Amino acid sequence: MRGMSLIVKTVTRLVAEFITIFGIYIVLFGHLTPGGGFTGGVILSCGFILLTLAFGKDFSLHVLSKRAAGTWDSIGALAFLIVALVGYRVGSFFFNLWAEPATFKLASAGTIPISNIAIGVKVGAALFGGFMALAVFRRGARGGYEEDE
Amino acid sequence: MEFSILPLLVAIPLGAAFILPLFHRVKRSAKIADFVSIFSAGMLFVLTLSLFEDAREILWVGRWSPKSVVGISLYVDGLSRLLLLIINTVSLAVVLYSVQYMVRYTSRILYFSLFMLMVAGMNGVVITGDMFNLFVFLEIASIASYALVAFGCESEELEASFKYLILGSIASTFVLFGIGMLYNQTGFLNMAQLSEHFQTAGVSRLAVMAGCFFIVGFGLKGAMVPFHAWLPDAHPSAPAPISAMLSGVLIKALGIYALARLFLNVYPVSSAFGTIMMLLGAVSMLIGVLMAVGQWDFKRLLAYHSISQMGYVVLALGVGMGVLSRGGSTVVAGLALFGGLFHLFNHSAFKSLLFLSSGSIEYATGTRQLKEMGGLRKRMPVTGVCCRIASLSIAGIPPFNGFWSKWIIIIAAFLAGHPWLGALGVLVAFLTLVSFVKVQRYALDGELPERYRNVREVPAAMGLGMIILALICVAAGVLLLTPPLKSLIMEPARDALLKTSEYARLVLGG
Amino acid sequence: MPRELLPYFLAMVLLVIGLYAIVGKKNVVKIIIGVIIMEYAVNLFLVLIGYRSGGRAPIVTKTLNEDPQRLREFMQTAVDPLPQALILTSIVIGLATLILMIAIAIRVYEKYGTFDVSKIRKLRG
Amino acid sequence: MFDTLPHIYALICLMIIGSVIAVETRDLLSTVISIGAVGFLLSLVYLMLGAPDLAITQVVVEIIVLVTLIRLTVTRDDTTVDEHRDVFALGSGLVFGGFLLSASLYCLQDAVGFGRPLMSVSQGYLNNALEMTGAANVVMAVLLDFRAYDTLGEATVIFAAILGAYVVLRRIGRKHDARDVPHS
Repeated sequence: MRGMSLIVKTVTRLVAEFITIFGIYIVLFGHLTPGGGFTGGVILSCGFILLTLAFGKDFSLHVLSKRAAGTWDSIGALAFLIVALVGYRVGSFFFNLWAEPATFKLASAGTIPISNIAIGVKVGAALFGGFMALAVFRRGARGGYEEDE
Repeated sequence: MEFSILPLLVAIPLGAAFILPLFHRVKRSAKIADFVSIFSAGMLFVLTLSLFEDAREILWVGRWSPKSVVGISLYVDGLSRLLLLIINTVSLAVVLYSVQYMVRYTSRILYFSLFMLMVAGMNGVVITGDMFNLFVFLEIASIASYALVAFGCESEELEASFKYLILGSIASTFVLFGIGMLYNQTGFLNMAQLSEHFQTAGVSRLAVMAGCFFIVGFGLKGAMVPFHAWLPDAHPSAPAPISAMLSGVLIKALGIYALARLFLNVYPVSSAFGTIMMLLGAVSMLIGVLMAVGQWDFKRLLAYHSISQMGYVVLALGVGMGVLSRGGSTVVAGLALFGGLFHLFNHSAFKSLLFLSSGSIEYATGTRQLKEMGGLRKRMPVTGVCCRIASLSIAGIPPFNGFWSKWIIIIAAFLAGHPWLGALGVLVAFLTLVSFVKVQRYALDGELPERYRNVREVPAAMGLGMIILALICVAAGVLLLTPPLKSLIMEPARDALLKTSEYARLVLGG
Repeated sequence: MPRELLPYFLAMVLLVIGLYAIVGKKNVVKIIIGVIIMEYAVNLFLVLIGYRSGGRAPIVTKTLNEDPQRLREFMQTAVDPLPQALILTSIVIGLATLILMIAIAIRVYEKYGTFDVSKIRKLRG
Repeated sequence: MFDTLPHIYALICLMIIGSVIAVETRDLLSTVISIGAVGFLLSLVYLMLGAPDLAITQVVVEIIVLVTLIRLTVTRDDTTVDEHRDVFALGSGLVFGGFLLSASLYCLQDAVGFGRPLMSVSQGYLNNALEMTGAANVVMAVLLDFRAYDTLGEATVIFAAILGAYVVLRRIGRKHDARDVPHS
C-alpha cells in the first residue's frame, strides 16, 4: 500500500488527531458517559487504520510497529488481570477497592476507570495488530507474523 | 478472610498466555515457553488435587452475592472436580509431549500461549455457575482451538479449521439465543437461581425452546451425530497434542459437561429431553463406529471413534434422566450416570493416549496411513506398548478401564428397561474391537517395511507424556471402582447429577 | 400473535436468514455474511428483551442525581442494563471471531484460489 | 405506551430486507455494503431502545468489519458470484427455516412482552450502582464491576483471536526440511 492522494492525506492529517483524542476521551470517561474501554480502543485502532489507508503501511508501522502492538496487547491484558487479582486483598476475585458513592469525577468509581484504560490499550493495540497482519499478508510475499528462529 | 483458589484455576493459565507473547523475539524464547507452560500446567494439576480436600466450594466474584446484588458465582462440586481432574491431568501430559513434538513447527510461543488460553477456557467453563459466563469461556476455548487446528497452515488444515469455525459460530449463536430466552423468561442468569425459578414456577414453552437451542449448540460443540460434520476433519488436522486435547477434553468440557449440568441440575429432569439425549447418544454410537470401521487414516479413524464413544456417555446420561423423570429407582439412575461419568474419564485417558501415539508414529515415520505402517512394535517399544494399552482399553478388554465403564452403561440400559439400547451398546463395543484389531495388525504387528528400518523411538519427553496416560488407563479400571478413590472422585460426581434439585439449594444456601 | 411479541419474531426471522446463508450458499464471503447476520439477530434479540417502556438510557447524570424524586423515577423507567452488558460482550466476541474467520478465509483463498466451498474439499467426507 | 414501536418495526424490517439483499445479490462488494447498512440500522435500533453505549460500539465495530471484509473481497479482481441456484439447498432451507419459525411462533407466546422485562436481578443493579460502585454509567458498572469476570473473558477472546490471526497468517507452519529426516 503506497497511500492515497494529497487531498486524502491532508484531510487524514487533520482528522486523525481528533479521532485519537475522541478515543482517549471515550476510554477515560467510560464510567460517566456512554462508551468505555472497548469502544474507545476500537476508535483508537480506527484512527491507526485510517492512517494506514491514507499514508500506506510503512508510515503507520513507523508510528506503532507490529511488535510494539503485540507487546501493548499483552500489557493491557496483564494489567486487567492484575486489577482482577487485586481483589485477593479482601479474599475475593475482582473486588472493587476504593468504591464510593458516585461523585461524577474522572477519578471515581474505584477500579472501573483503571480497567477501562487497560482494556482500551489492549483492544486498540490488538485490533491494530490484527488489521496490519491482515493488510500486510500477500500471496507469496514474506508477511504475516514473523517466524522465530 | 478466606482465600479461595478457584480463580487461580483461570488466572494462572491466563497469566501464562498473556506473558508468553512478550518473549516472542527474545533469545531462547523456546526455553522460556517450555518452562512457563510446564510450570503453569503443573501448578494447575496441583491446585486441582488440593481441591479434593473440601466437600464443596463456592465463590461469588467481587463479593456480589445474593445478599446484596447478584454477580457471577464460581462453584465446584463433584462433577466440576471430576472434569477439572480430567482437563488438568491430560493437559499436563500433553504439555510434556508438546515440548518435543512441536519442534517440527514454527512459532512455539504462540502455540503455548493459545494452548494455555484453551486450558483457561475449559477450566472456566467447568467452574462457573453462570450461564453467560459459561458462554464467554466456551468462546475462549473454542477460538483458541480454531486457531490451533490450523496451526500447520497447510491447505487441509485451513479448510478443516474454517469448517470448524463456521459450525462453531452457529453453535455459539444458538447458545446465546437460548440464554436470551431464559433471561426473558426468568430474569436470571445464575444457574442456581434459574433452577430455583424452574422448581417453583415450572418450565414454560419458551424455556423448552431454549433447551432445544442448547441441545443444538452444545451438541455441535460436543459433535453428536446430526451435528458432527466438523469433527472428523478438525481433529485429525490439528497437531497431535492438540488432537489429543480436542478429542480427549474439549468436546467433553464444552459439550457433554454443559448438557449434563443444564438438563440435570438447571432444568427439572424431563423425560422428553432424556429421550432426545438417548436418541442422540444411540445414533452417535452407531454412525460413529460404522464410519470408523472403514477408515485407513489412523487419526481420522480415532476421530470417528470419539463420536462413537461420546455417544455412550450421552446415552448413559439420557438413560439416567429417563429413569429419574419417571421417578424410578435412584440406584439404576445412579448406575447409568456413574457409568457415563466413568466412561467420560476413561475416554479422555485412552483417546488422548491414542492420539499421542498416532502422533509419535507420525513423528517417527511421517505417515498416518495404516496401510503404509507395519511392525512398528519392534522399532518403537514405548509407543507400541502405550498404543496397545489404549487400544485394549477402548475396545473394552476386561482388566482395562474401558471395559468396566461400557459394562456399567450396558447393564444400566438393561435395568432401565431399554434392552435394545443395551444390545446396541454390545454391538458397538464389538465393532470397536474389530476396528482396533485392525489398527494393531497394520500398525504395530506384521512386516516392518524396508523404509522404516531406521525408525527410532521418540524422545523421552514425548514418551513421558504417553506413559503418564498409559498408567492412568491401567490403574483407573481398578482404583476408581474401589473405595478410597471411588468415594473421593466418582461418587461425588455422580451425586452432583443424581440429586438434581440440590444444586440450587447448595449454591444459594451456602 | 400479540403485537408486543412481534419484535422477537422478527429477530428470529433474521436468525433464519443468516442460517440459510451459511447452509445454502456456496461462496465463502456469503457464508461469513451469514455468520454476521446471525450475530446481529442475537444482539437484536437481546436488546429487545432488555427494553422497558419509557426507554431511558441507564446512565445517571449529575443533575438527575441531585433530585431524589427524579432519581427514583429514573430507576423505575430506565431500560435493563444487564442485556446491554451482554450485548457489548457479544459484539466483541463477534468481532474477534470475524477477524479470525477472515484471516483463515484469506489463507484458504491463497491455497485453493477460489471462494467456492464446493471446490474447497481436499478432505474426504 | 408503545410510543417508539413503529420506528422499531420499520427499522427491523429494513434490516431484514437488507440482509436478504446481502445474501442474494451477485456482486460481493454490494453484499458487503448491504451488510454494513444492516449494521448501521442495528445501531439506530440500539439508540432508540435506550442503549447509547451499544450504538457507539456498533458503529465503530461496523467500520472495522467493513474494512476487513473489503480486504477479503478485493483479494480478487472480479467480485461477482457465478453460482447457479441450488434448488435443494433452497428447499431444505425453506423447510428448516419454516419449521424453526413456526416453532418460535408457538413458543414465543409464553414470552414476557416487549417493553416490560422482569428485571429480577438487574433492578438491583439499577438501584445500587450509584451507591455501591460509584459509576454513573450503569452499563459500565455492570460490565466492569458486577460482571467484571465476563469482561476479563471478553478481553481474552480478543487476545485469542488476534493470536489466532497471527498464527494463521504465518508463511511457514511446518519446518519441512525437518520432516523427512527423523530426529534432526
